[in-house]
Amino acid sequence: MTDLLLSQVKLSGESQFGTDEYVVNMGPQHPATHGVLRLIVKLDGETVKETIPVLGYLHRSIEKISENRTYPQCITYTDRVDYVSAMSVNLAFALATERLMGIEAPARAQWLRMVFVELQRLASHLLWMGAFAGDIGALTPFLYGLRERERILDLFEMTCGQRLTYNYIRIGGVMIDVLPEFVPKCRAFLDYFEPKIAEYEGLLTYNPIFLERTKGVGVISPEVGINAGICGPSLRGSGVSCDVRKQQPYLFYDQVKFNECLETAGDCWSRYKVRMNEMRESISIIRQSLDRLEPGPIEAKMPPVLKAPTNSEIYSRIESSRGEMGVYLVGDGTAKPWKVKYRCASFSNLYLLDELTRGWKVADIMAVLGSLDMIVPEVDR
Amino acid sequence: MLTGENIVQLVSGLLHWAYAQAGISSLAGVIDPIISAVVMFGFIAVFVMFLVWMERKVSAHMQSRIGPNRVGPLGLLQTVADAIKLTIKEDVKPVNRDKVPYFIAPIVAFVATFMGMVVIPFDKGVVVQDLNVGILYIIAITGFTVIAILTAGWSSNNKYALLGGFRSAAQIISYEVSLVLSVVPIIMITGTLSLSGIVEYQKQAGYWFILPQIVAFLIFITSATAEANRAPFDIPEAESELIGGFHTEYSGVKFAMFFLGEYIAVVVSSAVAVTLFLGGWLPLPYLDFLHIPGFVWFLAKLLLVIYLIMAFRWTFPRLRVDQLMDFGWKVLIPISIINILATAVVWFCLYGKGAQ
Amino acid sequence: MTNDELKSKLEADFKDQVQSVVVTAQKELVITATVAQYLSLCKQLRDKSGYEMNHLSSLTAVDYPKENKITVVSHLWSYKNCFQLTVKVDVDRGNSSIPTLFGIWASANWFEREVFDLYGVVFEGHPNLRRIMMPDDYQKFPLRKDFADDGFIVKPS
Amino acid sequence: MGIVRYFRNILAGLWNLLVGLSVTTKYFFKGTTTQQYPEERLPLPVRSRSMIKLIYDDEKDQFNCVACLMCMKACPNSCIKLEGVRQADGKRRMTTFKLDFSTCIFCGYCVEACGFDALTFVSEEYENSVYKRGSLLQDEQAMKWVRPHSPAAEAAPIENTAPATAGAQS
Repeated sequence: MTDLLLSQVKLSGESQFGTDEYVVNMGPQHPATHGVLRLIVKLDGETVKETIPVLGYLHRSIEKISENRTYPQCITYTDRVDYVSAMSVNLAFALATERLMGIEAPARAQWLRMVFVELQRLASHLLWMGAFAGDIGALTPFLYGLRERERILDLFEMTCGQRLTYNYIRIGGVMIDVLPEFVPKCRAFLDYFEPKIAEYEGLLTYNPIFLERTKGVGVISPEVGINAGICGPSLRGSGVSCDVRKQQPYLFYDQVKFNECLETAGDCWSRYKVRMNEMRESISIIRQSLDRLEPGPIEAKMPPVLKAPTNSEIYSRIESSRGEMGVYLVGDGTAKPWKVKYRCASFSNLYLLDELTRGWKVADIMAVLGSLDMIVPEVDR
Repeated sequence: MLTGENIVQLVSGLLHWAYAQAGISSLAGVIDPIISAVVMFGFIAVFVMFLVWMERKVSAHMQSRIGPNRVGPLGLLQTVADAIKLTIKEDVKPVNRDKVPYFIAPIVAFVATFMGMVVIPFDKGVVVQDLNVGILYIIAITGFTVIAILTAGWSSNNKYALLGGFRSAAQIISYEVSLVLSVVPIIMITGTLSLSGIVEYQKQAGYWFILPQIVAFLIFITSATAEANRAPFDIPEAESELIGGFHTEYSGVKFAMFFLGEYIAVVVSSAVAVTLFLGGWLPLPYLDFLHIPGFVWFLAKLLLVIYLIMAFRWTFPRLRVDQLMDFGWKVLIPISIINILATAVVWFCLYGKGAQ
Repeated sequence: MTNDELKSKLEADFKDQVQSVVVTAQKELVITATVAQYLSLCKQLRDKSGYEMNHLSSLTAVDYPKENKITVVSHLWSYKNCFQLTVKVDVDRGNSSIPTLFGIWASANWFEREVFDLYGVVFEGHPNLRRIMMPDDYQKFPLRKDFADDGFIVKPS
Repeated sequence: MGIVRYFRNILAGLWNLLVGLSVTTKYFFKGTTTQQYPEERLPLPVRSRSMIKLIYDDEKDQFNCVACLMCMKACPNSCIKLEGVRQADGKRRMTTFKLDFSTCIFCGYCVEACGFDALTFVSEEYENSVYKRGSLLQDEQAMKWVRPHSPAAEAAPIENTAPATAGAQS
């Protein structure tokens, strides 16, 4: 990296008044990078010539640590892979381990998982909406998003005792059954929350400034998007049907009715709209799941020590809030995984940042970065 | 009856009596402006502190928060505490700064905007200097801010600050045009450049200019927001892109001066908007029997306009720099030119040669 | 299409281009190939009708120090046909080198950089093979099993 | 037509700006949702994983812990250190118990693994900030907690219903 920066210092040899690239080092501490992402941005005036993401500032070697932990202990680390959507990562790891060991979680646990993962999707999208609007310059939606998110976190805290890193979805079931008052409270929240989405949309969706900033900015064409591994809502904004919940149903997603939200333009506004619509779909999924919630056990019968079969491996995917979340596990017959790999949506989505911002203005970096819904711990792991 | 004019006469009478007692009556021409400047400075300092508090309260309540509420009743003294903190804070300076411009820039930013206050009529006769070219003066003086901001951005030796300075230069110069053009119809109608004269015209005409000139009012508010570097036109200091823009490297008192300057710019442009479009110190129609002093009306209208500008800031996203230029040159300026033509045609049809 | 049908289809279509096609106990379809077969196999998997594995879901590696090999594992997914394939290639631990998939799936760029960073597998033809997570001047490959952890990793008692 | 569209766009833009302003104005006149923390304290849910405590049986005048080391094995961060001795009556008793809260992530595995009702979460005590890092290393005296005898508090914060696999692994 130093070479790269040094090369900018040299003056152009042809003319005494040669122009240099204007290299701005955004991050690791920068208000718009949502954490410790560093971007080296080469500018020509206001126009971006190149954006080089420098990763690794939040690399905590979760995959290496997980190799030294038992399978249940790994779940505590999955919370930290994507702390904004910890339930999803819990679920991804739990499902992968269950498939690796041939464990089947009981129905109540599955429905509960669906309720919590979709609630988590709401919470994550709310935070994303606020951060995205903040990147673009509207500061108020952030507070509105957090206000509603607090209520979701209250529901989580009531059930599992934590607000951010839940460790709730476990191998073979869930940690603890919900309280009797959970279901009515959750329904009350959904009734309260549903009209709020229209309010956010009133603030943003057709605001002329918001439209100017997002329409036609950062267009991902379907072919490029698929080829570059973009996934989740970011790819659905380009009109590619890629929802793992539909394509490779896990839990009971094949038993609930919901639409896969698609937009066709592939720009920041489409990605925004997809996520706003997904919130409505999530509400519908939670309602259906609550309807189907019946008493029963919440965890499968399991041996006291979980051991994976020798030379077993599994690649299991779920649709987390940010997109496709894959967990690759290799078992070696012991209680600890031989290899853990988290395939994170943020990591693959961030890859296209350079291409999307090239030739655009500085402010568009923030719009594109925000619309890709990137979480730095998930990028770096 | 309590009016602003009476108070001014009383105070100036007292002063001149005091001069006579002290035997310095011949120096009245020198001391009077100094005293009015000091009074104006004191007023503006207190008012801006109130505005900062108000902005925090307004934004807080818009966002379902409470806002400052610890220092003083309702947190009113919070800004005083912040001002003290900024004053006694260490002044962190970049090593490779350009020393003289770096030092001068905040002073220019503050003084330039503050000088605009000189011609604002708070009430009939309550004005520091009632220039007969008041509008011209204000537009000329507020144009100085761009020099301050560009100097600050350049001398800070910081890439974000430089970008912010450039953006500011482009922005303020573009929006100056539409600002002036939106004022032109008023000048055409009234035939005067004096702010007091314009208010007097509205008094005689019996209507405020916001009614026939709503388009000009909207353009003026928009351009004034942009002139003051306020969101949604705050691209020179866009914190999600440029950290702090031109004042990234400023701290302590120097930062406070930029901050103060920004708020004074808001006050000045809102005051001009009130004077031009909302009838200045004139009472609301049918409410003049209340005998509320004119400066109270003026301040009430001023706060209303400032609230509007604050509501803009906390509701709208920020424009991109090229879109800002597009908006200025392709929307505001054409419309204000059309507005000028339309005003000219309509007034010619109504009054023949012109209002005079 | 069930995995077994797919397996026989794969075996028919890629007879001498793969080493083995296995359906694992976890009901996953795993193709094992050699380094020489790897690139053309992946290209055909992407382009051949009936497969169209247009999504490289993940690319990683697994270290097997006892067998002195590192297995590069790619997980492919077809958005069109909705099935998953795993492609495994063994490379030598000491002198690991494997062609890059960047020309087939652009998403392989960062995945391969990560594998290079953490395992030291060299991807030939990669446009920008630098470390991605660790500092540029870092010498070790942390996810290898023989990584001396310098006491950074607390092992549970 | 271009001119008509030009003006229509401007008017539509103005209208949508007003829609946005109406939302913020509505909340401007609505109440706030903030809690003033040090003065207003919300009761935490009973299941809240706020602080780990060692249950002390004041009738028997001893800790419930028998030093079976299950919590130590369950802990993913190995932040629990404890020792025990076999007493004269043949039963094991805990002698020292140390929990390093600077590495504890409050996952709850230790509480779930405990089969002797010796560890518990309490929801009342959640202000865990300290001035010195050293004071995060708590011993059995700092973590001593006597269960209140009121029936309302009998419900344990987290019942021991979690997967049994949480502990019992090495």
